[in-house]
Amino acid sequence: MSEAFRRRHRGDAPVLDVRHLSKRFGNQLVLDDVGLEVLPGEVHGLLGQNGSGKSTLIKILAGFHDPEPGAELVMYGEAARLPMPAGGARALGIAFVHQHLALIPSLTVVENLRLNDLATQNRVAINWRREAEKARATFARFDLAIDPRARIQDLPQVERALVAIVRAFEEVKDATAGGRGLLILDEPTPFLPKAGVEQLFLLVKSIAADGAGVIFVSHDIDEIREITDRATILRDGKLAGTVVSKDVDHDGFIELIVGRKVSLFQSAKPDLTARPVAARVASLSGPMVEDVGFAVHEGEIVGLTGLIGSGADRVPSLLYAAQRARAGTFSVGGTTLDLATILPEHAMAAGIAFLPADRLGAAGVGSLSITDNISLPVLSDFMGAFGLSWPRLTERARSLGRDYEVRPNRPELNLSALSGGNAQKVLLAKWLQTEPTLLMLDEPTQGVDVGARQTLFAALNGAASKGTAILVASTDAEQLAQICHRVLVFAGGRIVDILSGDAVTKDRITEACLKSTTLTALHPREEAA
Amino acid sequence: MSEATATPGAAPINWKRHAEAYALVFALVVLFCVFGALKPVAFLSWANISTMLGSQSVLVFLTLALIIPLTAGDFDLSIAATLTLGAMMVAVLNAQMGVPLPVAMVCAIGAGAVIGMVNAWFVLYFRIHSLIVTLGTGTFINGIVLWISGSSTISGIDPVLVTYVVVTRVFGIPLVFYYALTLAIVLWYVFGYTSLGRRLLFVGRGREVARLSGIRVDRVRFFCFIASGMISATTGILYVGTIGAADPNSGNTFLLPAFAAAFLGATAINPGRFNAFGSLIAVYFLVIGITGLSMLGIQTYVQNLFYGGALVTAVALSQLVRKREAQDFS
Amino acid sequence: MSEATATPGAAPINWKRHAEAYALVFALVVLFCVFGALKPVAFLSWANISTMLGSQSVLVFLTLALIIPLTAGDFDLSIAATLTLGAMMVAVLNAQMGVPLPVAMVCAIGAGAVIGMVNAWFVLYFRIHSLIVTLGTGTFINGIVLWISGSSTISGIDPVLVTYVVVTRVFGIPLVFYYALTLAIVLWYVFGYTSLGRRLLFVGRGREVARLSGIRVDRVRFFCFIASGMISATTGILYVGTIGAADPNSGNTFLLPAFAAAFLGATAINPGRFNAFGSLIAVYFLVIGITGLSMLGIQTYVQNLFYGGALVTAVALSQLVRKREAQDFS
Amino acid sequence: APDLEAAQAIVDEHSQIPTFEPPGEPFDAKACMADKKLFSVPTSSSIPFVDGIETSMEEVAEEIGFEFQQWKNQAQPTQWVQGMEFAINNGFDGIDLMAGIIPSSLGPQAAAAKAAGIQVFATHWADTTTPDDPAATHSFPIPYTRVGEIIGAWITVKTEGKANVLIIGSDDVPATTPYRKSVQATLDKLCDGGCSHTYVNVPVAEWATKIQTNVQGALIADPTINYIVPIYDSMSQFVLPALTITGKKGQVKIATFNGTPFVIDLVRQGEVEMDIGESLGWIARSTIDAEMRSLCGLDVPEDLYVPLLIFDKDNAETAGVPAGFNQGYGDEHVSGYRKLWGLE
Ligand SMILES: Nc1ncnc2c1ncn2[C@@H]1O[C@H](COP(=O)(O)OP(=O)(O)OP(=O)(O)O)[C@@H](O)[C@H]1O
Ligand SMILES: Nc1ncnc2c1ncn2[C@@H]1O[C@H](COP(=O)(O)OP(=O)(O)OP(=O)(O)O)[C@@H](O)[C@H]1O
Ligand SMILES: [Mg+2]
Ligand SMILES: [Mg+2]
Repeated sequence: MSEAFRRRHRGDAPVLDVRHLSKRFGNQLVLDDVGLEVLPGEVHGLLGQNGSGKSTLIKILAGFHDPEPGAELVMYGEAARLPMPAGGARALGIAFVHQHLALIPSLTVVENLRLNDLATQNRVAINWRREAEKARATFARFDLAIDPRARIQDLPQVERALVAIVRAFEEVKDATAGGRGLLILDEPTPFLPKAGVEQLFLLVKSIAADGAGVIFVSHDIDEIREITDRATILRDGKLAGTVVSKDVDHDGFIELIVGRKVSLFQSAKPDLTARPVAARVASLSGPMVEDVGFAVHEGEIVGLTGLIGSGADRVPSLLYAAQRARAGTFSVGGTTLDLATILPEHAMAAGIAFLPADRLGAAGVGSLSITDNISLPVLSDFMGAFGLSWPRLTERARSLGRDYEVRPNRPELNLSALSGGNAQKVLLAKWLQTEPTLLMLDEPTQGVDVGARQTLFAALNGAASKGTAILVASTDAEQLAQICHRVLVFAGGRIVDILSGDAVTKDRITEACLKSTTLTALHPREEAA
Repeated sequence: MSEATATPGAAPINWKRHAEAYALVFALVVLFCVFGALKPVAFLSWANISTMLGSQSVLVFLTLALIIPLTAGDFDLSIAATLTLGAMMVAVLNAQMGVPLPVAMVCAIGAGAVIGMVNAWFVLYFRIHSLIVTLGTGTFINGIVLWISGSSTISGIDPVLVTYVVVTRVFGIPLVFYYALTLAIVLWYVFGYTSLGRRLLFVGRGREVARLSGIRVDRVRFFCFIASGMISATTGILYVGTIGAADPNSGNTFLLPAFAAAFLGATAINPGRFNAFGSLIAVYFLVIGITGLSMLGIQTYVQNLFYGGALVTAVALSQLVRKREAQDFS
Repeated sequence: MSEATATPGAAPINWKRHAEAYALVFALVVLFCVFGALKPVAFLSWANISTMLGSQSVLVFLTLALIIPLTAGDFDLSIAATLTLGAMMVAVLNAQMGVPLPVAMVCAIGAGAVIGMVNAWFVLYFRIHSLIVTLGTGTFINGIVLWISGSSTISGIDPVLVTYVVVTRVFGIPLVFYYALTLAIVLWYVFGYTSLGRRLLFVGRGREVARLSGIRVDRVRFFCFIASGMISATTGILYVGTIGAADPNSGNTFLLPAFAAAFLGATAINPGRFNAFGSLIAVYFLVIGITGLSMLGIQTYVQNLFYGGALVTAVALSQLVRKREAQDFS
Repeated sequence: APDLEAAQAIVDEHSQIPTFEPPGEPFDAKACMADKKLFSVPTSSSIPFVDGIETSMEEVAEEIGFEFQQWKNQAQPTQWVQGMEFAINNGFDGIDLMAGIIPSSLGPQAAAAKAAGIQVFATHWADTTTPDDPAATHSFPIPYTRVGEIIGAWITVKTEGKANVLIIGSDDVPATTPYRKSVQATLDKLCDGGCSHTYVNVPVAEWATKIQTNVQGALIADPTINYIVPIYDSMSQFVLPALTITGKKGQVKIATFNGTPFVIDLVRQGEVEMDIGESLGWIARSTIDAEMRSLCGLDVPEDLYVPLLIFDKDNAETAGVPAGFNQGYGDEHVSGYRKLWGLE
């Protein structure tokens, strides 16, 4: 246990003490008599596999879900109401960064920044000019240059996450000044590059140092071990235990989370550049990308990485024409595509598949069933004499669900009924079944738990060993190290480094990213000074 | 693997799902029985049943035209005006200008296609909300109808049309019902069993997902508008065939009933999705009530009360069966 | 830190933004000038201007009623029927049953509130799409209106109402215009400068997020339905005050114009959002055209052509200014 | 026993081309109208019949030589309000509310017009038995009760006093109630109890959605119905499909009123048995005549002289092929009024 943590707050009433928390969705018990205690000044990890109930617990604290009767909530030693009344969380000094950020895309940054204020307070003379100035000043303190009048939907994912994080920090800072404060971060890091994560941790520590409690949800065990004092682990909705983070090693955490020993996936790293080229990109230019060229070989998994704004994450969407490129050519199989003019269907016809990062916005339709989603690219294979054969389609979806360990494997469910990680497995299965020449993925394991990741990695490796070339854009160095044969490091829209063979390790990738440019993000000026 | 998962065919019947899918059919049957009990001779006669089936086929047609763009996520408020234009074009061309019926019909359907294209152009090129575009084009088309008709009802259309729409009967039911049934079957098949239908659905539910899955979203929406325009114009032709004349206003009164039937139909057969047989059932559910009430000789305002009340009540009941899960059509 | 960031007020004027916000105002002025040139004496007279402002205030009112639920993400198709019911209740209670005017007005507005509650109950408790609920309740209310009025026009309302609606004038403009203006100002302020107004918008644009942020989404939607019901009923009272009588049908003809004005208005002043002054401008833009055409004695179908054409063209132009960015009201 | 003779007499009276009867003393219209302006607001310019009267009035006014303006509208009361105010603001001497606008449904505007010294006329709006509307300076009704008598007599004659009649009307039109009561009373009287009748009220806005289903329902529920009276002839287009679809075509006859051309066409084709017409040129002239008399301070007639003519299979062709609004009624009125107004 951290010295500072023990010294400062022994004997204080916990910030949050919630007990006997249960939640049922339909006939599924998602939380089963769970308890959680957070002390002042403590950073408390909340861990568990996908679907284990972490976000549900948090949404109960936000008043979004009502818990089953019998739950108790004590804050600062005083009993608080459950179900949480509207606006109650804010009154108790709790600020959230929700897993899906809780931003409204069609509204402006300043409106989203003031969202919780406006939601709970009655104000009758809002001066939007002043609000915008205040927002600009706030961003300036974090060294961010986000236009308060821009709409959220026009911002890149990273900046969206930053808006949500800044909002929560500002709110909890106000609350902490009043002697109370609980900051809840539900998987804030997948959107951030390494440097951003470090800045975030600095901020979290400074908030905790002021006496606030912090709940931190992540699937990254190294992060958990680095930032948290204690951690509570959920397994299938039940409490699997609360541990002091420093006392448990990496594998120990994994075993606690998964409930059994897990061997981390690790592919061999042969040099495959001698193999035939599967896809070649030449002079690709577009938004945030300048004159990029590279080749991917058959069976090769190539990582694309870099810091915020490096442009690495743009490459797959430009190649697939999800976004329009300015110039460039792309040769796949026998065909050469002009990137300035192609459409997604041309890329698809050339044997390219693309899995975007925005799971329910761009990759799959939540209001349609798993079968519907999974079968979309392969409908022509299921045409019988009387049109589509639904029994065969369902059977295909079920067998893919089995192969990719989708839980629950019920193809008739709507995609939105699956947890994020399971939805990701479905969507990966959707594209891998087409046996593409080139598969491109953007943040394929964002929000996916450590156990499920190994399934996805094995699936990717399996596809690669059958000859599929794979491009993975990700800021997660560990995951790149686990699966990639080569990693291309981007900065300023250009490739600045290429790692291959034994150089593909988590540390080397991180180092290459940081070395590539100096970048500031989420850096409070007071801290820096 | 376990036997159970290996043989999904042996899964128990999902009663809840069936209750949900057939709640409206059940309501229809109950309503039918109630009126049958009140007016056994007249209401239960085959003459009455065939009359009900035949006389509302036009509304079935229009509703089917509507569910195509609705499925693809677009509103089309111009369907009723297009119906009227289609009817009026046939009347003006055939009755006033002496153009042979088949040519007049082709012109009318062509006009429907043009309207679809115009709608699609404004929606897709200018990226205007379909509601406002079709509200505008609908009003504009009304103007055109008033212009070409001189605001008056035009009769004197080639009786062949009427013969092939309502005069000729099979099992006592006018042909127009079989046309509507055929269109419903075609749409049911296309929506459910072709990849085209799947594409429509994905375009309606997730434009970006559809685009990234290689679907030409704009092209699909374009053809949906054209299809609804052409089917609406065809409905106009059938309307002329039913009435034997075309007037410049009455077609517009079908707009709200078509929306009502489309949304009510989306609670039946394939709940949560606009679907052809659901629409059919919805139209006839409402018709049975109106016909029954008029047979009982009850004041006509009661028919409005029934129409509005039954619509909301039927949907509310089907929502109860679904445990009040939110309706999501987009 | 830097001077530039410290003084955001010094930012250069955003011409594109202004062009977008005032395109419709500009179109209105152009249209006004065109008719002014064609009919200088009659059209440009203050008498004509005040007549235009006064006689269409009812539509302004109804459009303002509509944008409240639209902002919160719900359709309300029952507004026109509620208007008619409000008008008819005042007429029946006051003219036929001799109830004093204030009491009759309170009853009418109360009926509007009840309609709002019923709409809200079906939408929120049963989770039915607002379009279908209000389509149903609208039809139902039409039935009630036909019933209480015996389908006929009722006149003989206390002249005090008329006095305070159209007879009394300020600067030659009937009072009803100032009522509409006041409501527009109130809504402009509430939508723009209070947290209540923002909550409406949050609820309309992101239900889940609004709930996560502690907004009682259902309560907000509930009050929006009630507000639109009450304002619609009030519009009915003003309608009676404008023409001195209530008839069971003509109120329904305001439904599509109100939607047109709401959506057209969402392209002006605060583009991309339903807003009060945009709605006001939109109504008068359309009214100027229709009035000018009436004065010129041009065939009435041209009014439809103008109405539909101007609606689509105006929105298309504003979309061109916005570089054809997709309209998103949800 | 049914009084077939009386019935036949009524039918005969209205089967001949009408003759001109001067509604008052001759006067010099040109002189007295020289400085007067007349304004007309029709109930809806999209109704061809109404628009036809307006156009006809416009021509007559030009012939006489005074300013006449019509206010084109689409049946919206707010548009009528605008028209009234336009007339008040632009120095008109008389406002004509034409073909169904109830003056007291524009009470405030009518009062303002009168206060400004403008005469307000309600023309072709209600039945002669309807009390005058106090909001108007003069009401000029037309004889709807007479129309009812003609229809009642016709049916009595055709069925020899054994009819089962379905009457469809729209209570939201002011003339409906006296008119349909007159049909019912005539049937009761002339058939002497041998005729039965039922009445269905379908508001104008719901003609397209309700007439057909209601007629179908009634025909199936009561197979003895042998006559249908859509009291305005434009309703017939929704009645005919109901007959077709229930297989009653030919067995059930239609008798109606208005003389709308397409219905006269249907009479010629045998789909509708009879249609009582009113000549639009005649209406326009008698309206202008009455209004001029009022504006010139002369004695005004009680009602409009609108001759009613029965069109059936035998004379439908006289209305033209295809039929027109103003054909078949002779042209006595043209020269008759010209003489009356001192134009020749
Ligand atoms: N709307 C729903 N209807 C029915 N079941 C649902 C629904 N939403 C979620 N579930 C079920 O609840 C379980 C947990 O889902 P949840 O989204 O909470 O998982 P998660 O822990 O967030 O997982 P991930 O890390 O993959 O996002 C899943 O098994 C899912 O099938
Ligand atoms: N609205 C809902 N309706 C039904 N089931 C739900 C709903 N929301 C969540 N669930 C289910 O509750 C379970 C817990 O989900 P929760 O989101 O809390 O998981 P999580 O631990 O946050 O997972 P992840 O790590 O993926 O974020 C899941 O099985 C999920 O499918
Ligand atoms: Mg979660
Ligand atoms: Mg999750």
